[in-house]
Amino acid sequence: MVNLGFSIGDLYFKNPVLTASGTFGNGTEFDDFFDVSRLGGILLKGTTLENREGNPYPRMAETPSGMLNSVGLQNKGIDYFESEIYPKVKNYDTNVIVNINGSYIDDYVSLAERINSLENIPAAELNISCPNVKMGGMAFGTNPVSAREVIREVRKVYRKKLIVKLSPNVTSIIEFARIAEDEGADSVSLINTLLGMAIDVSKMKPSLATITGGLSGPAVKPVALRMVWQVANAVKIPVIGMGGIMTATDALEFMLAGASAVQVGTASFIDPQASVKILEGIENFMIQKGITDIGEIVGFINRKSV
Amino acid sequence: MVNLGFSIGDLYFKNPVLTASGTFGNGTEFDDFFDVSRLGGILLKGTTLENREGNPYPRMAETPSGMLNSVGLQNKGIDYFESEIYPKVKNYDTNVIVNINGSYIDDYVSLAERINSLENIPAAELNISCPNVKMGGMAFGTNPVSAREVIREVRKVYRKKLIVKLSPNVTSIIEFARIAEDEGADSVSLINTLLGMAIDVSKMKPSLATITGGLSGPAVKPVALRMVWQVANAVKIPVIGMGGIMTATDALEFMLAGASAVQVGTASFIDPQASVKILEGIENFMIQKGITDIGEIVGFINRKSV
Amino acid sequence: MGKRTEDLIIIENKHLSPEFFILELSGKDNLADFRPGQFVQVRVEGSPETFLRRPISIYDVDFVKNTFKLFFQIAGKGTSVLSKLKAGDSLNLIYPLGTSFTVPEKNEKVLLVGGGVGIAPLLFLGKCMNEKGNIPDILLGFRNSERIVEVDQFREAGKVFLTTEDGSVGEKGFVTNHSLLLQTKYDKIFCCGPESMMKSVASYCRKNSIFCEVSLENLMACGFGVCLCCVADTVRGNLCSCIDGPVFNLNDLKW
Amino acid sequence: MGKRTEDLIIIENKHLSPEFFILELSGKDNLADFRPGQFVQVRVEGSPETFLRRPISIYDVDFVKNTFKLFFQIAGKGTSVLSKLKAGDSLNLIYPLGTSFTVPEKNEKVLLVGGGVGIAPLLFLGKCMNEKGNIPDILLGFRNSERIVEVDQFREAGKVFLTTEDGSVGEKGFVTNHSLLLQTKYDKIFCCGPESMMKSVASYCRKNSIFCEVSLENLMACGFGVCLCCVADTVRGNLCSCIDGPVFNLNDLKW
Ligand SMILES: Cc1cc2nc3c(=O)[nH]c(=O)nc-3n(C[C@H](O)[C@H](O)[C@H](O)COP(=O)(O)OP(=O)(O)OC[C@H]3O[C@@H](n4cnc5c(N)ncnc54)[C@H](O)[C@@H]3O)c2cc1C
Ligand SMILES: Cc1cc2nc3c(=O)[nH]c(=O)nc-3n(C[C@H](O)[C@H](O)[C@H](O)COP(=O)(O)OP(=O)(O)OC[C@H]3O[C@@H](n4cnc5c(N)ncnc54)[C@H](O)[C@@H]3O)c2cc1C
Ligand SMILES: Cc1cc2nc3c(=O)[nH]c(=O)nc-3n(C[C@H](O)[C@H](O)[C@H](O)COP(=O)(O)O)c2cc1C
Ligand SMILES: Cc1cc2nc3c(=O)[nH]c(=O)nc-3n(C[C@H](O)[C@H](O)[C@H](O)COP(=O)(O)O)c2cc1C
Ligand code: FES
Ligand code: FES
Repeated sequence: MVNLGFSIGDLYFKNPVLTASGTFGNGTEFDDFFDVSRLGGILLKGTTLENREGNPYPRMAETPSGMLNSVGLQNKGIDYFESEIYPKVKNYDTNVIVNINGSYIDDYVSLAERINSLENIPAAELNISCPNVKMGGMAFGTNPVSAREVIREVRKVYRKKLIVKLSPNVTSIIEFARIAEDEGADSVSLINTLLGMAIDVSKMKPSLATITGGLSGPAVKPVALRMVWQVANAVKIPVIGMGGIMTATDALEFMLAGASAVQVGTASFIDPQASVKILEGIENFMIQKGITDIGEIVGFINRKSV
Repeated sequence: MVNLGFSIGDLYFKNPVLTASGTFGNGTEFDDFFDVSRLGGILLKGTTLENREGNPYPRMAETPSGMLNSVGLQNKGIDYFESEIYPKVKNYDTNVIVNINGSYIDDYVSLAERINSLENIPAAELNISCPNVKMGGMAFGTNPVSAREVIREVRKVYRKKLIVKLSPNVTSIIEFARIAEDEGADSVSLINTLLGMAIDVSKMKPSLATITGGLSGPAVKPVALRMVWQVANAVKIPVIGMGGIMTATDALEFMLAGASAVQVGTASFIDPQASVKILEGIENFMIQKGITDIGEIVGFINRKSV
Repeated sequence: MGKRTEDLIIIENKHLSPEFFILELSGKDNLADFRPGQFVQVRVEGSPETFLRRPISIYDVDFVKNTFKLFFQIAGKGTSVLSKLKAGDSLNLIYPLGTSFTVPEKNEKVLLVGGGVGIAPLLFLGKCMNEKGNIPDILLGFRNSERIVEVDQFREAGKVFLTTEDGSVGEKGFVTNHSLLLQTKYDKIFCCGPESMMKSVASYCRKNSIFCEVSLENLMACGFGVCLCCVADTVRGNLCSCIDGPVFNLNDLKW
Repeated sequence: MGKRTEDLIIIENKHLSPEFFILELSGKDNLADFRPGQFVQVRVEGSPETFLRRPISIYDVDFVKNTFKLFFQIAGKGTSVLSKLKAGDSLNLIYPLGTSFTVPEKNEKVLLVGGGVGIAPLLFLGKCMNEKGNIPDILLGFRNSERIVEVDQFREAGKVFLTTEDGSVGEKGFVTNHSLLLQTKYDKIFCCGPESMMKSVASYCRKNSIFCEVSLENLMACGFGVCLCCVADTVRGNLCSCIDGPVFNLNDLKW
């Protein structure tokens, strides 16, 4: 049998296929389609302290090999999460990770404290890269000073594994990955969506109510892969790669470039079983190539003179 | 009849459809396919002072709705251009524009001086955004200090219309557009390619000899459109939009967002007549909508409360 | 059974007109859990322009043959590819999705109002009512006589009235101007069609305090409640039209 | 006539094996300008994975019927979609593209060497030679007996010799090990196939000072000389294999 496991510090993941926040609901929506516990981990939808209604409709536009969304972190807030969602997800036999968001640093900190005390949430993903909110979000993730500050403050209170989710809308993503590492993050995940836009030409107006939105799907894969490769060569903490992964081959591209694990996002909209099929595909690839440990794949192109 | 013309300063373009540098050869390659003089302008392939062999093969990878290239400015240099290419293109009845490149500021300046003296080249596009060269290129276009410097020095010697081609691989493209405007550029064009990467999983190695390359095609359109919209709202000089334009509808998206003109790039590889079909499509759209002047379309979504 | 994703075989693709089509699909599992108003998410293969699935209502279900139908109109690239599929081809679906109409009881006076391709979810609703012994009035609006389709099917489920925008068949004008609404006092109205039509039916129902359910056609990415793209603005905040809808009670909408 | 882009009608799509196909296309204009070694750029419709065109050699031309053929192997998504096309479907092409083989004169002793699907451009070359009264030897290499195709066509153009990697038909091993090359001293060798095969033929020719032209299969984006993606490393620097090739004289290559 092949070994698919990897670790972030002392947190073990049984395999490297996770789901991307905001594309996997609370996991329970997938119960009809497959056994969610088979995955290495699941990232729940972006959570904030308070209830949020998100942005006005329309929030979605299809683009060539991708989509734009401007959901804007709609969620019912941490109280609701604790009382209604946590009880349902805490018994999944996989790492259940909360994606935390805020408008101010204090919001992130308070939220991190709350998540910290939830026994069955072994890690939090600090989202400083949401392009769809007026305050916070990407503003933190595209400014090195505020990025450092929010990571530092959250790190002070959050004692479990801290994953920092990076924005691709920057000149040098390496800079931000290094800041996360410096400030004690246990891992970085990338990429969040690229800021994009679409116009409905027949109506002569923007397709999204917010005009701009976040681009995801296969269209972004080459950019995401490049960034993951850059970051994997710049930091020592594990890198979680995502952006347009639809198939096992896509996932393997990210791992060959240096990602220890991947997140499957938009693909789940098109095929709810995409993540578990990707997991199976990775396993098959390893069997075919006679690779027994997934670690041999991670960063392969950086080790070999290829 | 509809009016399709626009101007950059006192340089008139009979219509807003141009071709993107590096995707249209020297124009002459298209003579078999259509009358190149029908276009508003053509941008010839990236030119440098000296002969350049570009990067090693493989230089291309297909990606979802797009492609990566790492050509690296292969060209025969300005001497060859003057003696062999210029005589062939100078009589096109359209604006023939040279895309100028260098490793050092002096290269750009010397090249600009040479181009300046070519009577039938009414404009130059200053490429500070090529992601595929080790020196110069994108390094200028992603650093505000060196961007300013190279534009300033070229502006000192170049007396015709100067278009600055911006890199999308930055946190704020507005910053660079403003620098160009400040330093006396007559127009900005955007976007050049997004830095991307692909891996051949079966061979377990990068698809491109240079590992990273520039992403173009429909995949980048939402990002390009967003940037054009941002820049058009930030500067007063005309904005030339490009990135993934395949159809007239795509071109109209850019114009509605604020582009005075567009450049057609990768589309010409798939359909050599793409540019002229886009021109016809824009004309048809105007007739259908009863729009008599193309200027009514430019930036429409920014004027109306939509 | 719950939501499932499956490749189903096409039994027939009936061309009603250059614009309208009916795809009949062979069910795999039992279809007993299908409810009127629910929809399926269709994967369109072979089109570079359709990255996401396309939502289509369940038009008709044959529980005996274990087949069901989708009634659709060519709106763009996706539906145009669907229109070219042939018997024997397979189609990947996620189904059944969304909320359903509240099937009225026997002695309620009910009107079903459909406009254009929006008539789709109403046939199955009508048939479910018939099973309870209720025969609804059915008011169908079309742009013009050439676009009138499937009326005979609806006649089997209830008493059909027609309007066309140009008056070529039935009463002229929009459905809400139909004389039926002046003559009859309905207990319940169920409606699906263009938003402008649904909104005018809605305001008629509000004014006359009539129970009303509408089926929204918001843009969807996933169709099963995970992307939050398809929200409708309701009195309970933004709700997903794919799981809290597409059928909404008018009282819940901020219309 | 020059390069042109056109929709051509498929007359036949012949399935030679699960892997190999021959598409016959009806020419629009006169095909008199087609030269052996040239290729076409095929637009693959209906596949989200094929954004760029696919280069395929001109396999055979019938100047009387004004038709021509493409011989291809399923290598991935694009060729797999091509394999499903039917008579009557249309295919958009840019053609004719690239350089051609230098057709030898009557009394030159010539060998054509092809491997796998790389035999494609050699049939037309053989036929052009026949017209000059020259009958070449033709050495074709295949992986195994199941992959042997089109040999009868080649027999019409010259004397055919076969090799298979497993020795199931013809001589065992690679083409360059064939006894023919020991027995006969050729004036010219023309070659197309996998790069490793072409390189060993090339080194044989260099050693024996034999005129040699090879047809490269570099990755292409445009196919008509504007993207500069398809370069071959030559003694004159990087040259485009779509306009300065695909046929190169060995002396020009840095092999
Ligand atoms: C719950 C629900 C049930 C539906 N039932 C039916 C049905 O039974 N029969 C039928 O013909 N149509 C139905 N629709 C509409 C159908 O989904 C769209 O017509 C279809 O997605 C258009 O796809 P396309 O690729 O052909 O067009 P596109 O090229 O994508 O777009 C053409 C036009 O259709 C609109 N459109 C695109 N995607 C959607 C979408 N996901 N939802 C709504 N509008 C869209 C676009 O705004 C555009 O104006 C339903 C929609 C929903 C949300
Ligand atoms: C001048 C020229 C003439 C050719 N003539 C023929 C011919 O007559 N018959 C034939 O079957 N094939 C021919 N080929 C190869 C053919 O172009 C590729 O097999 C085809 O493009 C693969 O496309 P795909 O979508 O099926 O495979 P993909 O899924 O794109 O790729 C599958 C494999 O094919 C390779 N490939 C992809 N694109 C190209 C390309 N543009 N050129 C070369 N290899 C590629 C990939 O590296 C990959 O290993 C020729 C290539 C060139 C450059
Ligand atoms: C509809 C939608 C909602 C998203 N919401 C969140 C979110 O709440 N938090 C977050 O960190 N990322 C969010 N993302 C970004 C994804 O997690 C992921 O980073 C991105 O989509 C790229 O991966 P993909 O191309 O595989 O989808 C969202 C993406 C989409 C498409
Ligand atoms: C093969 C190739 C070569 C290119 N060479 C140049 C170049 O020499 N100079 C330049 O400014 N841009 C160059 N570009 C970038 C294009 O001009 C254009 O900015 C980019 O491709 C985005 O537009 P598109 O998506 O329409 O192709 C090149 C692009 C491609 C695909
Ligand atoms: S379409 Fe995704 S939540 Fe409704
Ligand atoms: S394929 Fe574009 S130059 Fe050869």
